[in-house]
Amino acid sequence: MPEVQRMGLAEKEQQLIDDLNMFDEWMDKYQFIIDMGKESEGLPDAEKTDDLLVKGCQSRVWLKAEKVGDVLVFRSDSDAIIPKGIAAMIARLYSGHTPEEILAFRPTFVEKTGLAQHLTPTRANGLSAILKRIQQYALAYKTA
Amino acid sequence: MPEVQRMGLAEKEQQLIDDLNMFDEWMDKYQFIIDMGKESEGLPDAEKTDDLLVKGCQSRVWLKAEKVGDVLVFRSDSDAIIPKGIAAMIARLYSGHTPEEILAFRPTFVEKTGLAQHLTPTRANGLSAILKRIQQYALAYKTA
Amino acid sequence: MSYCVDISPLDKRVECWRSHFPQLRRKVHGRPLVYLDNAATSLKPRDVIEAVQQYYLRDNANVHRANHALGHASTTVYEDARKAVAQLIGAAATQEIIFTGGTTDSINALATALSKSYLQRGDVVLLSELEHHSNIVPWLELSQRMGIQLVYLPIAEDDDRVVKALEEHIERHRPRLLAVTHASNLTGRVLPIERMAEVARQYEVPMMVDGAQGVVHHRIDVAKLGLDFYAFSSHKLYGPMGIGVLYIRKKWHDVLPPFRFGGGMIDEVDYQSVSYAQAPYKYEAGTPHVAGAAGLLAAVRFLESIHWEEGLAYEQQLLRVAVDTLRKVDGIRLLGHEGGQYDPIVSVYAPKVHHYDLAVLMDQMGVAVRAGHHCVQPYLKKLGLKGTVRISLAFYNTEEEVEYCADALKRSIQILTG
Amino acid sequence: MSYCVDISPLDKRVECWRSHFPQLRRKVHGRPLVYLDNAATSLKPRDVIEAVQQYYLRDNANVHRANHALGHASTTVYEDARKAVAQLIGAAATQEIIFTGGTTDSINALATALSKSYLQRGDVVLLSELEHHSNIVPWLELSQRMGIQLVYLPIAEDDDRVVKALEEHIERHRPRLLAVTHASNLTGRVLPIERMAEVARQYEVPMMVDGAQGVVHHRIDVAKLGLDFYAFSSHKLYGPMGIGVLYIRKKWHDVLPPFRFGGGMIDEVDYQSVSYAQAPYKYEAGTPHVAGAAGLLAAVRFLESIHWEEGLAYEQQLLRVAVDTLRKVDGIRLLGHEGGQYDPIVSVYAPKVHHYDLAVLMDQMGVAVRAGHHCVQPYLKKLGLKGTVRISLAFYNTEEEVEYCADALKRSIQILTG
Ligand SMILES: Cc1ncc(COP(=O)(O)O)c(C=O)c1O
Ligand SMILES: Cc1ncc(COP(=O)(O)O)c(C=O)c1O
Repeated sequence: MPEVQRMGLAEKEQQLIDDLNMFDEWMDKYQFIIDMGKESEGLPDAEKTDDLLVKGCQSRVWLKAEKVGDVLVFRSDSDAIIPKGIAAMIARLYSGHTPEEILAFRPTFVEKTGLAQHLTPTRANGLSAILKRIQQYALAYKTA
Repeated sequence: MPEVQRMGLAEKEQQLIDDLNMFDEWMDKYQFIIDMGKESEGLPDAEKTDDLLVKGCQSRVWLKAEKVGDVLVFRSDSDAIIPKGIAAMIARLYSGHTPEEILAFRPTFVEKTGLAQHLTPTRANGLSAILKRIQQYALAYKTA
Repeated sequence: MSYCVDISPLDKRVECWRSHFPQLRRKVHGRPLVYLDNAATSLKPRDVIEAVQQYYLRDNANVHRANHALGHASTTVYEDARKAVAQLIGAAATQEIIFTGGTTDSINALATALSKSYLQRGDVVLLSELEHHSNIVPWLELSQRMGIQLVYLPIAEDDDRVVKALEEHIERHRPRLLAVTHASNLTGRVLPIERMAEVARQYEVPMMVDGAQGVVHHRIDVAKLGLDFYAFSSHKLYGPMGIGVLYIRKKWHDVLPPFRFGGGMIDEVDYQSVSYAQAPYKYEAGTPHVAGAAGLLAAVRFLESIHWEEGLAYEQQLLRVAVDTLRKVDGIRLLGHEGGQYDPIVSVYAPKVHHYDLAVLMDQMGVAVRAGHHCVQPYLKKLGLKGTVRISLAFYNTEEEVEYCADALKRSIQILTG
Repeated sequence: MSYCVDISPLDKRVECWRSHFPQLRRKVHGRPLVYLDNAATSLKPRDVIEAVQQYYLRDNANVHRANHALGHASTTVYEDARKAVAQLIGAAATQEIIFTGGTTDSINALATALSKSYLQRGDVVLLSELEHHSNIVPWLELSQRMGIQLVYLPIAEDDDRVVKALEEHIERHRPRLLAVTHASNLTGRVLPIERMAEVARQYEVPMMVDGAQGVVHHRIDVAKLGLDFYAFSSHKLYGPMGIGVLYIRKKWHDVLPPFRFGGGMIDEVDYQSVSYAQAPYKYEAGTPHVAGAAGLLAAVRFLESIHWEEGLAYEQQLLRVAVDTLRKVDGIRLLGHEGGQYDPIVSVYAPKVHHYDLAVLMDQMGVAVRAGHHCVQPYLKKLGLKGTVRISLAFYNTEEEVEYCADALKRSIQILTG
């Protein structure tokens, strides 16, 4: 599979940053995220099990990882649309990369896109909880 | 006995106020109080029982009341000298008066002499605790 | 001291009230702050902020047995605060006011002390069905640990039915304690606590009231009502954080043991024995939050200075506007506000939209509301809901803010469903 | 940010440190304040006062599940404070830091939680003989209520003997918990807690340290020491009142149940069941004192900014001056300060004069000291004393102040005995 994967994580992240920073208006940025949420296939109800829930989000967010060949593929869902969009963006970013690549990668898009500021996290930051979960999956699949 | 009692409570209080306000210097005022304490006979150890302790003083203050004819006579002691002097002053003020007189009397010397401010009371103001105890004695002897 | 009292018409007076709350001049996300999360915590008037600041600048000291001028000043402000609170809620005696860390702390302290002195295995504690977690979980812990039973009183929109249900529940369950909220932080519903207290007295059931919301919107008189316990937080009553009150009626002072142990609450300590001081001190171990008390004192004085009653009446007027305006927003429903008495709190939900998404977008428009379960999960589950968006008002809010909020809600729903 | 660090000589640096504490410019009874009651509560640096003020002016909001900008800001400052405290005391993980109301609250919470999960009838808790009431009475209550036994470790001037006694006591009594103060608030004596922790670890006895005084005068590293619990108050550490810390080592998080119940600490609540959140939240019910956390964060930053180590070294230098000067005052005696390690606290007594009289007269001279039993009655009784006058120093005190204090003491004795 690695040959299919054309862009590195850093490159893909830059694209994500460019996409989000294109918008001058918060409204447009949110519209973009909401659209991402609406376009996301989500997970079938049967797959939305409690063990996939990301702790620390105010809405329920599920994140699932599967290994396809050498790389991980992430799928996600949420009962709220904005988290669903964000989770989808993050799932897309990390999908198609090996656990090693993921573990070696230090994401900066949260700060660079102002997402941290705009997504008013609670005490347990939902966004960072998702990112942490990604790392945990990568670790588990690497050692597995 | 009432004929012996020459001055009313208000008059005696005014004298006390004049005595204390004579001093410009806090040192002299305290010296006066300390001297009062030293001159006070106090109570014999056998009489310093726990039921006479005034609650709410930082040092131990005992206050005893006896009825002699129609009037009350107060005696007091303390293991610290400043409270001893103050208690003696108050005991002298109220001694020789009937329970009714005492109950009818609203003392003002605490404010007028600045004693309240200078005697840095704790949460349970020692001075007001002594005054309250005087009232309790008067009430008890009146109804007795 | 009096603030704003001679000003009319009303909107000018509201303007004046607002001028006392510095946070109202804040912008968020580049827009003027519209703060409608008052039930979570109120904004603080300048007098309160300054009282705290002045305390630290000038009088800061410990209170217990301080024989110096700062200690004296601290003790004075601390005990003045106690007096002011006693007066505010109509306590018969100053020593009935116990300072705690907040409502949650007050209720926990009470539950613990009652569990050691009064409640026994099998005893029933009667709560209402719309209690905040802080008035459920402390009792749940007792039920798990020592087998007391929890029974929940249903709360109808009609006060008569509530009172009738209370009588029935008391007859049926013979509770050893009635512990109910003064007003719901989720729906704003005000319980008929005067009438409930009457029933409780008649059946000789001790009564605790969670006043976290109630004390903010009512002139209460605990002595007249004959309440045994009343709990509230300073931070929702325009005072500082980290301090609250537990009113303990005097007749309980000999029954109820201390709930925290340490400095300041003892009469005498030996290595193997201890005797306790009198109330209120026996209930206040450790260094108290004197700066908090100084701020709470300032809050009470501030409320008196603006003729608080007028603020309370205005809140009710604002509530009617809010309910009317929100009812007109397509796609949402309101919890309650059909009949009974309500404090200025309105919870709404949009069946097709997640409350979290709504709050996030409204925040972008400068509107601070709260979304979630509001620590009232059991009742929400009963209604079949996961959460609501809660709009909670204070006397410094305006009709314009309420309308702006309704617009923001409308727009958010459009964005999310469009 | 760095304050005062490039300034020399030392007295100029102290001058600079002093300039950060507004209360030092205060007069009492017409005289400049000489504040030597630091062990009761410290003065607060301007940064702390302003952090609290700024919090209320700007970010004031509730933290739990706030989906708006103010709630975000509040949450951030609250969690930043947790991080800063974790770093300050060397906690291995941020969630080991639990915010409480203060030391007394921390120890009570711990005692309660241990009594429900770990301690059983007959178990021995080993304390030291010079504990503050706040580390005696919570355990005494357990001893009365559930029959745990309290044994007290004698504290010799010589550290070797303390460690030896600890070993003997552990061998003889097999305690289930060692709960000792880091330093005595009466005498200033610092216990050899590093070595004691080593012994405790060797015998597998969990160890709680009351750091109310210790944390103010030492760089502590709880992880390295292997402590299980560490308690302290913000208000003695130059931070605001009404907030404190209980460090709970991670391995206890699954053992130790919550100690307060209500909002913010649950995972899910039904009418008859509840599950709890993870630490630290499961230990923090109710609205926390966010303004206090903001101030505590500022206090920690302030201490870093002045290179706190230099302040700590200077305190020791000042202590030597104080001990030397006070030894020369006729008619008084010092408690301890003969051999072992001491924090800058000196208790004195005058056999012929009541400590209360001394403190009252010294106050008139502008000197704030504390007189009384200092919440250490059992140890004082052992010494045959009713009370002492306690002089407790901070890095913003000067040699001149210490000398003025000794003079005031001398004069007061003369007035009282003359
Ligand atoms: C050694 C010691 N432990 C506990 C305490 C209690 O601290 P707080 O009153 O802040 O709860 C103090 C302070 O008085 C102390 O000095
Ligand atoms: C009805 C009710 N009870 C209790 C509480 C708990 O108050 P606190 O968080 O100040 O302890 C609240 C506030 O959240 C409330 O609204």
